[in-house]
Amino acid sequence: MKRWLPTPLISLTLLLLWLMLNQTLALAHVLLGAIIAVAVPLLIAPLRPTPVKVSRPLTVIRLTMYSLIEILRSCFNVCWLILLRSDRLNTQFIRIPLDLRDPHGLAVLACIINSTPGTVWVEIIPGSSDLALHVFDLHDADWWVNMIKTKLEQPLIEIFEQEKA
Amino acid sequence: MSNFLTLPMAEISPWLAIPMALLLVIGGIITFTGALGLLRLPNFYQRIHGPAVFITVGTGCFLIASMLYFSGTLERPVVHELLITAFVLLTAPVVSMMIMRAAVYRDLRKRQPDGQPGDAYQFPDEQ
Amino acid sequence: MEAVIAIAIGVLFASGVWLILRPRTFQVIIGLLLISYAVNLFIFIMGRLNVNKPPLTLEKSVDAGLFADPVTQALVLTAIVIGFATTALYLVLLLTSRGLTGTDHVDGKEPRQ
Amino acid sequence: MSFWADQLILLPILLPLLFAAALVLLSGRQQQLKFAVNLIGTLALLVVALALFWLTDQEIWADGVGVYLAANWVAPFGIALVVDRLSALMLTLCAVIAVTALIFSYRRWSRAGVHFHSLFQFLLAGINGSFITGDLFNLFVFFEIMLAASYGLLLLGLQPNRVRASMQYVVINLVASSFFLIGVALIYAASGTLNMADLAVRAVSMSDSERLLLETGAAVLAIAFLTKSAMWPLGFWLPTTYSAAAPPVAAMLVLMTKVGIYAILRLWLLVFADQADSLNALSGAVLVTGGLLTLAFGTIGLLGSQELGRMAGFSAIISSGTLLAAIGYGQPKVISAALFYLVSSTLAVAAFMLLMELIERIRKPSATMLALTMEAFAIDDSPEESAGVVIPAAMAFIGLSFIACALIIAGLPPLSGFMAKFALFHALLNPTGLFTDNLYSAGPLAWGILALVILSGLSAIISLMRFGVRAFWAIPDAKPPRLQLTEALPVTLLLLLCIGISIGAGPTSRYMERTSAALHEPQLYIQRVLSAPAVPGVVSTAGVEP
Amino acid sequence: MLLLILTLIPFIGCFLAALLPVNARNREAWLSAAIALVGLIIIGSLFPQINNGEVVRYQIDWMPEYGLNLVLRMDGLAWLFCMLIIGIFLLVVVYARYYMSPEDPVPRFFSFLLAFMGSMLGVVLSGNLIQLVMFWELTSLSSFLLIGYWHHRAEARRGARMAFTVTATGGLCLLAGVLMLGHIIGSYDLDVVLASGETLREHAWYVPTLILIALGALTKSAQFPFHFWLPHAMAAPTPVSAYLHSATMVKAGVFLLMRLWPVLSGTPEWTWIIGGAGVCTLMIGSFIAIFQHDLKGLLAYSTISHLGLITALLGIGTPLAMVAAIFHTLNHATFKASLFMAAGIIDHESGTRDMRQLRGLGKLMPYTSTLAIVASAAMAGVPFLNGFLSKEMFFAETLLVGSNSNWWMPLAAITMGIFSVVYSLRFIHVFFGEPATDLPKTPHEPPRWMRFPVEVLVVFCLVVGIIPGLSVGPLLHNSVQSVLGEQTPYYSLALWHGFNLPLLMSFIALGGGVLLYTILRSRFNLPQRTRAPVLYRFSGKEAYESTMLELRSAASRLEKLLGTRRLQPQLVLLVSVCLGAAVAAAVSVPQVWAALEPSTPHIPFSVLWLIGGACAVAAAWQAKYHRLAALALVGGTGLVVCLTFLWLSAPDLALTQLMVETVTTVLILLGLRWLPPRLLSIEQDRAEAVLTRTRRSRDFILAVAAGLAMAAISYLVLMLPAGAGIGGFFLERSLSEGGGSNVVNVLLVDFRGFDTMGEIAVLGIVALTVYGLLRRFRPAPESMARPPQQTNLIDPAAQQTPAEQAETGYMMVPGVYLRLLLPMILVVSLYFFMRGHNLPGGGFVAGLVFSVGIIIQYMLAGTLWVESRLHLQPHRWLALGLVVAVVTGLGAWAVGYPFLTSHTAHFTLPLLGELHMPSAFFFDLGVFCVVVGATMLILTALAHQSIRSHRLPLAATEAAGAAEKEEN
Amino acid sequence: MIALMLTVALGFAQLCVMLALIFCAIRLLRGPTAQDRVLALDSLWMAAMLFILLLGIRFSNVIYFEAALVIALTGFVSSIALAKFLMRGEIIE
Ligand code: NA
Ligand code: NA
Repeated sequence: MKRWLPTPLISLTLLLLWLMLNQTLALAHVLLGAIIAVAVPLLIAPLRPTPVKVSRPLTVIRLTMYSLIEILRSCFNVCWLILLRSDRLNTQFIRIPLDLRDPHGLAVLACIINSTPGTVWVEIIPGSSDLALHVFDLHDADWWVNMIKTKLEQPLIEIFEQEKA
Repeated sequence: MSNFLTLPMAEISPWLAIPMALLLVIGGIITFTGALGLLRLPNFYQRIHGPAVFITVGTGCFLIASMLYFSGTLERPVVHELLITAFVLLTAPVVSMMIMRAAVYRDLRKRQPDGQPGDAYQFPDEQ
Repeated sequence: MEAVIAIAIGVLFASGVWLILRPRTFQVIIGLLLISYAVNLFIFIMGRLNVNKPPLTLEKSVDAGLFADPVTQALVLTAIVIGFATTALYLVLLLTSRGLTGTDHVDGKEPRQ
Repeated sequence: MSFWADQLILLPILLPLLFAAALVLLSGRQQQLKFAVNLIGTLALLVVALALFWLTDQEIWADGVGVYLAANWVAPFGIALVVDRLSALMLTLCAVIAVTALIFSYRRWSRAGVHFHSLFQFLLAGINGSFITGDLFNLFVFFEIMLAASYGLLLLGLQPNRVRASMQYVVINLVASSFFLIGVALIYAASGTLNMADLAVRAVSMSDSERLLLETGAAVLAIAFLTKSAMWPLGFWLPTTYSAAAPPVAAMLVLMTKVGIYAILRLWLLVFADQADSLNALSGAVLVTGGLLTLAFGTIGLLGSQELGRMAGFSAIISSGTLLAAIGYGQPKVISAALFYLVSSTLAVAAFMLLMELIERIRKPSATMLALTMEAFAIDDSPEESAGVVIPAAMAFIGLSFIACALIIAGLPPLSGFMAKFALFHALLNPTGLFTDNLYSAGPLAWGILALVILSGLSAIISLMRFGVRAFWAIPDAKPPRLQLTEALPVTLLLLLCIGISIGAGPTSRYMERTSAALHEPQLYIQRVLSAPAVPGVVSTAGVEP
Repeated sequence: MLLLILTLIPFIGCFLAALLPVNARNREAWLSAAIALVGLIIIGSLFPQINNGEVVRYQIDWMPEYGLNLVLRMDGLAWLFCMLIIGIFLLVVVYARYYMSPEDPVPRFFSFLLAFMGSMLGVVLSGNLIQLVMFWELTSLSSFLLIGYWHHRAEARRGARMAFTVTATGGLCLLAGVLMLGHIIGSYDLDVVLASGETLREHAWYVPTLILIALGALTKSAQFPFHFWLPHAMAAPTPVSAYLHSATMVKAGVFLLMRLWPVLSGTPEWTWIIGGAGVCTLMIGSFIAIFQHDLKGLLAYSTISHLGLITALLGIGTPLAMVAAIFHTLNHATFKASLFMAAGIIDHESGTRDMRQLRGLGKLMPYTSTLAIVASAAMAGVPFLNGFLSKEMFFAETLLVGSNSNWWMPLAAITMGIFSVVYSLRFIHVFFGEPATDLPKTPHEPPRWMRFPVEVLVVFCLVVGIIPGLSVGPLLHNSVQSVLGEQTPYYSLALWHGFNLPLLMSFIALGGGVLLYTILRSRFNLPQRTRAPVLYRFSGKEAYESTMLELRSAASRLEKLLGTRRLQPQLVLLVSVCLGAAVAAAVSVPQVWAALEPSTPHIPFSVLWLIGGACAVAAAWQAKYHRLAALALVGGTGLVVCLTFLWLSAPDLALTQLMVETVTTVLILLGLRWLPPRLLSIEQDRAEAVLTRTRRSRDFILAVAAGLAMAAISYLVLMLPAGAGIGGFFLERSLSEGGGSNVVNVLLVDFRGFDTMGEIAVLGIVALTVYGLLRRFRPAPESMARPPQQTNLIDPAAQQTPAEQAETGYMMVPGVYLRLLLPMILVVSLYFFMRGHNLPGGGFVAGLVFSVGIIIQYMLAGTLWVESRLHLQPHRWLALGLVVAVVTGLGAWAVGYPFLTSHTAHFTLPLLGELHMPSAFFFDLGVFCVVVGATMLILTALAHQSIRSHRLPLAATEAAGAAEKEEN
Repeated sequence: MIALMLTVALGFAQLCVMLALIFCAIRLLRGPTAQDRVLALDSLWMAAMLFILLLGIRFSNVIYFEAALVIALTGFVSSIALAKFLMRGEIIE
C-alpha cells in the first residue's frame, strides 16, 4: 500500500481532478483516473522530497470558514480604501514571530495571507523564524500579530504539527 | 453598445439567476476596484494589493456565477469551475510572494551603502 | 470589428518591421515575435471573422456555414509552432553571436565610427 | 501502378526523416557508425530518386506524373505529393550532391558538430519535400524544415564569421518565411484552396476581387522565392553565407537556391503561365529584368572579389540570374536549356565549394598577400630560373579540378557549362528550332540575356583565372597538400558527371525537352493530381461519441 | 573513322604523357613523336582522296536537335593545315627533347603540347561551327597552360593571363557570331554554311555577324588592336613559341577567315574590317620589330606583321590574294618556326637573347648561324627562298587593288617590306663581328638532334623557294581549290615571272631595307634604343594591365554600391520590394477597392486591441534599452492575440498561443541572462546624429507603409464574402470519416497530418541545432560572472545554492506549491492530450503543458537538483516521438493504405463497454513526445549554461563580480 | 425578464473587466519599475482569465473554460520567471 500509494492525499486529489476535468463519473474514466492517480505520483516521486501529514479535519473546516470570512471582509475594506481613502494609507511592513515550522503549514498560511486582500507575505526573515508581512493599511500592528498567531497559526500547527499541538 | 454586450442570455431558474446576477455585479465592482488600485495607488508596495482583490474574490464571484449559469442551462450540476479556483489559490500567492520579495531586494540593492544584511524590514515605509 | 482587427494587424506588423530594421539583435527578436503575431492573425482572418462558431462538429450532419473555417486555424497552429521554434533558434544564435563577436549588433560588429 | 511503386513517392521524405531520428538516437561517440548510417540513408535516397526518375521518364505513371495521396484524402483536400519529370530530376540532383557532400564531410566536417548527421538528413527531407509536395502550405513546411536544418549546418564548427553570416541568413530567411505565409494566406483567401493543381483550375474563373487577392498573394510569395533564389536586390546574403559555410554545407546550399528557382518554375508555369493576360507578360518581364540585374550584379561581384568563397557565391548568383532570366523569357525550348544549365551549374558550383577547402589548404595567407602585392606593383620575381617546379599529384588533381570547375562556371568548352550555355543561346535565338529562312527575330530581351550571360562568362574567366594563377602558380614554395580519397572522390564524381552530361548532351537535352514540354502542358499535371483516386474502403469507421 | 583517330590520339597521348614519371624525357618525346608519326601516316593515307578533290567527312550525332554534331571534315585546306600542325609538332618535339632542362617536369609540358595539337587539329577538321568554337577555346586554354609552364616567373603568369583573356574573349565573340550565323543560315554545319554565302550577305545581321567573327579571328591571330598579347606570350619555353606563336595557334585566326571566306567575303565591310586590320598590323608589327632587343621579341613582332600580311591578303578578297595568303601561311610557318628554334638554341647556348650583348655567333656556332641566316633571309623575302615568293604575290595583289583609289596599299606593302628587311638584318647582325666575351655562357654548337628540326625547315624554305611548283604546288592547289571551288584562279608558282612591278617592289624593299638599316645603325644608334619611337606610347600591355586592375577595383566599388554586406539595408530592401510588389498587384484592380464599405464599430474589441496595439508599439519603443520591459509588453500583446483567437472561435489556437507565450517568456528570460545590458548609447557627432535620424525616419516610414498595406489588405479580405473553399469538406467529414469532432485537430493529425509531421521535424531540428550551438557556447565576457543579484550580500539568498533556497531558503514556501502543482499539471497535460481529437487540446498543447510543469521544477530548485532526480533525456523523446509519428503513418501500409491513413480500432471490454482507439492517437503521441523533447532540450540546454559558467575559475568570477559592483 | 436581468448584470461585469484590462495595461505601459510591469502583466493575465470566463457565460459555451483553466494553471509561470529574474538575475540556476 505504502509502496504503491506513497501520497494518498495527492492521489485522491488527482483522481478528483481527472473526474472534474472530464465532468463524468463513467466507469472507464474512474478506472483511468485511478491509474493516473497511482502512476503520476510514482513517476514524480523523486521530485517530492518532503512528505505531508494532515490531521484534524474539523480544524481544517473551521480554519477554511474563518479564512473565507476574513477574505471577504478584507476585500470590502481594501476596496473601500482604494476607492475613497487612497491618499491616507499607512502601508507598512510588520514582523510576526512564528512558531510554525512545517513547510506545508507555512505554505497554507502564506496562501491564506496572500489570498486575503491587504496583506502580502514576503518571506520568513533569514536567520530567524519571523515572518515579514506587508500590510496595506496598518492601524495596529499588535492586532495583526495576534490575529495571525491565534486564528491562523494555531490551527495550522494543530493540523500539520500534531506533536507540537 | 454592440452585440457583444447585448447578446441575450438563456432563461434559467430565478433561484439561480438572482444570485448569479448579484455575483456578477459584485465581481464586476471588485474587479474594477482592484484594477483601479493597481493603476492609481502611488507606489509599488501599495499597488501590489490592488490586483490581489480581484484575483481572489473577483474570480470567486465570477466562477460561482458561471457554475450557477451552466448548471442552469445544462440542467446538471457543473462544478469544474472549482478547478480554476483551486489553481488560482495555488498559484496566485506564489506570484505575489515572489514579486514582493524581488521588489524588496531590488530596492535594498539600490540603496546598498546604508543597507545591512537583515535590515530589510526595519524601515518604516517605502516611498 | 473588421476594421479593428485589420488595424491591429497593421500596427503589429508595423512595430515588427520597425524593430527588425533596428541594429540590435534583441530588437530584431522582439520584432520577429511581433511580426509572427501579425502574420498568424493575418492567416487566421483569411477564414473571415466568426464569433462563437468554433469548428467542433458534435453532430454528424453538419452545416458548414455554422462553423468557422478550420483550415486557417490548422495553418495558424502550424505557423505558431514553427514561429516558436525559429524564435528559439534566433535567440540562441544572438547569444552566441554576442559571445563570439563581443557585440549585439546584427552584423556582428559595430558600425565604423 | 502497383501499391508499392506508389510508395516510392513518399520515400524521399520519409527515409531521411527516419534516418535522422535514428541518428539522433545513436550515441555521440560512434562517429564511424553514424557516418555509415548516414551514407546508407543517402545512397538509398539516390536509388529511390533514380527509380522515380525512371518511372516518370518512362511514363510508367501515365503522363509521367506520379501522385501520392497522403492520408488517403483526395486532392485538393488532403496533401497530394506529386512527382513529375522536373521533381524527379531535382530529387536526383539533390541525392547526387548529398552523396558527394557527405563523403567529403567524412574527414572533418561530419565530426565538427554534435548533430551533423541528423541535421544533414533533415535537410534532405526538407529539400526533397519541397520538390515533391503539391500543396502550397506543405511547401512552406518543407521550406522551414530545409531552412531550419540549414541554419544548424551553417553554424557547424562555430566561428565568428560563420555566426555573423548566419545572423544575416537566418533573419532574412525568417522574414522571407513570413512573406511566404502572407502570400499563401492571400492565395487561400482568393481561391479557398491550397492544392497547386486545384489553384490552377480555380484561377481561371475568378472574380475581380479574388483575382486581386490572388495576384497580391502571388507577388508576395514570389518575393519569398526570389529571396531564396537570391535575385538582385534580395540576394546579398548569398555570397556572405556561402563563403562562411563549411564546404559540404555550402555545396548543399547551392542546391537550396535552386529550390527557390524550382518553386518559381513550378508555380508560375502551373498557375500563371496558362493565362494569356497582362499579368503573365508583366511577371515574365519582371523575372527577366530581375534575372538580368542579378546576372549583372553577379558578374560585377565576381569580377570584384578576391576571396574564393565570395567568388563561389557570386558564381551561384550568376547561375540564379541566368535561370531567372531564362524562366521569365518563358519559351519551352529556353526553359529546357535552362534546366540543362541548372543541372550543370549546380554540379559545378557544388564541386567548386568542395574544392574550395582543398585550395585553401595549399594557400598560405602570407604567400597570397605577397602574390597580390607583387601583382599590383608588377614586381618580377626570380626572372631567370629556367627550370620549372614539380607538381605533386595532389596538387595536379586540385589544379585540374579547379580548371574544370572554372571552365564549367565560365561556360567554356568542352565541358557541360558550354553545352548548357550553347543550348540556352541557341534556344533564345531559335525558339522554334533551327531552319533556313528563320523569320523569328530575337527581341532585346533575348539579346540582353545573351550578352549578359556571355559577359558573365567573361568575368568568370578573368576572375577565376586571376585567382587560379595566384593560388596555383604564384606561390613559390607551395607545400603539397594532404589529400584524402574521401575528399578527392566527391569532387571527381561531380566533375565526371559534368563530363558525362557533356558527352551525353544529346540524351540530356532531349530529357530536358521532355521535362520542359511537360511543364508547358499543365493540364495533364492538373488532371493527374485532381483525378488521383483514394484507396477505396472505409478505414476509419465512424461511431465515436464525443 | 581515320579522322576520329587523328583527332583523338593527341588527347589520348595527353593523358598518357601526364601519367609518366617526372624525369622521363625520352619516353615523353618518343610517345609524342610516335603520335605525330601516326598522324602523319593517317594524313598521308588520306592524300589520294584529297588530291581527287574529295571531302572526307565523319559525323557522330551529339545534340542533333540543336544542330550540334561532331563533324570531322577534311578538305584540301584542312589537309594542308593538318600537315603543318603535325609536321611542325614532330620537329618541335625533337627540339624540345633537347631544349628542356632535366629539372623541368616534362610530362606536363608534353601533355599540354599534345592537348594543344589535338585542339588545333580539332579546329581545322571541324565540320560544325559550334564544334570549331569548342576546339578554338581549347587551343586558348592549352596555350594558356603552355605559356604559364614556367609559372614561377611572374612574366610567364602575366603573359599567359593576357593571352588567355584576349583569345578567350575573342572566342566568346566568335561563339556569338557563329550563333548568329546559325540563326541566319539555319545550320551550323560547315557544308551548309559554305553553300549559303548569299543568304548571309543579304541578311540584316550580316555586319554584326561579321564583326563578331572577325573579333574572334583577329584576337587569335594577334591583329591590331589585339596584337599586344603575342610578345608577352614569348615568356613561354621556346618550343612553345616556335609551335604555337609562329606556326599554328596564331594561324587559327587566319584559318577561320580562310574557312569562312566564301561566305563572309566579297563585301566592302569585309575589306574594310579585315583588310584594314591587316594593313595596320603589318605596319605596326614590322616597325616595332625593328626596335626590339630580345631575339624572341623581334620574332614575335615580325610574326605579328606577317600575320597582318596574311590578313591583309584575305581582306583584299580576290581569289589570287587567297592563294597568296595560304601560301604565305605555309611559308611563314616554316621560316618562323626555324627562326624561333634558332633563337632558342642561341638562348640555350649563350644564356641570353639580348641582341645588345650577342655578337659574332657565326664564329662560335657556324652551322647554326648559317641556318638562322638563311631562315631570316626567307623572312626578309630574299629570292630563292620561300618568303620571297609569297611576298611577291602579296605585292602583286596590293598593286591590283591599289590600281584604283587605294594607292596607299602598295605603299604600305613596300614599307612593310623595307621594315622586314631591317629587322631581319638586325637579327642576322648577331652572327657577325667579334664574339662577345661577356655572355653568361660560352656558346657552342648545340647537340646534333637539337639542330635537326632547324635543318629540316631551312631545307624546306630552300626547296620551296627554288622549285615551288614541284614541292608545294599540289598541296597549295588542293587547299585553294577547297576554299575557292570554281572560283579558283589561274596562278603559277615559279621563281621567275619575268621583270614586273612586284619584282621591282621586292628589290626596292631589299635595297631600301639595307639602306634604312645602315642609317638607323649609324644615325639613330639603333642597338641602344630601348623602345620603338612614337608607338611605345600605345603599350597594349600597359593598357591591358591597367584595364584589368581598373576593372577589378571598379567592379569592387560597384559591388559595394549595388550590394551590401550589412543586414539592415538588406531588410529594408526586402521589405520595400515586397511592399512594392504587393501594392503594385493590389492596385491593379482599383474597382475592388472603390467598392469597399466601412465596417461596423465594435467597442469591446477595439478596447482589446487598443491594449494589444499599445503594448506592441511600446515594446518597439523599449526594446533597445529596456529588454525586460519590452518582453513584458510583448507578453501583453500575445495575451491579446490569445483572447482574439478565443473570441473568434479558435479555442485550439488560443490554448496553443497561451502555452507558447509562457514558454517563449521563459526562453527569452533564460537568454537575457547572457545578454549584457546596454547601459549607454554610443556617442555620436552631429553628422552621425543626422544620419541616424534620417535612417530612423526612413525605417519609420517604411514600417508605417508596411503596416498600412497589411491593414488595407486584411480589411479588403474581411469585407469580401468568403468563397466556397475546401473547409466545408473537412467539417462534413471530420466526425464521420476522421473520427473526431474537433475539426482542427482532425486536420492536424489526419487530413493534413503530413504538415504536422513536418512541423514536428522543424521543432526537432531547431532543438538539435540549439543544443549543438550551446554545447560550444561561449558567453559574452561581461555576462560570464554571476549576476550582481547573486553576489550582493544584502540578499541572504545570494550565496545559497538553488537547492538550499528551495529546502530552507526563501523558495521553501513557494516550493510547496510548485511541487504540488507538478502532478496536477501532468494530469491536465494528459487530459488535453486525451481529448484533443474531440475538443480543444491535442498533442502539442499537452506537450507544452508537460514541459512547463517540468521547467517549474528547474526554476524552483535548480538544474543540478532536478537532474540528479529526473533523467529526462530529451534527445530520446525527440527521436522516439518522430519515429512513433512516422511509424504510425506507415502502419497504414499493413492494411494496404497510403501513409498516414487513419484507422480506428474498436474494442469491447467487459464493464467498460466499447472503446475506440484511433491511429491518430498514436500520431498525436508522437507529436507530444517531440514537443516535450524539443522544448526540454532547448530550455535545459540554455539552463545548463548557468552551471557551466559557475565552473569557471572562482577568481575570475569574483573579479568580474567586483567590476560589476563598481559599475553599480 | 430574468434573461434581461442576467444580460444587464453580465454586461456590467464585462464592462468592469474591460476597464480592469485597460488599467492593467496602462500600468504595464507606464511601469515605472520593472516590478510594476511584472505585477501589471500578471494582473493582465488574471483579468484576461476573468474576461474569458465571462465570454463563456455570454456565449453559453463551455469550451472557453479550458482557456481559463490554462491561464489559471500556467499563467503564473511567466510572472514568477520574471520575478525570479529580477531577484536572482537568472531564472534557472
Ligand atoms: Na493578499
Ligand atoms: Na507571457
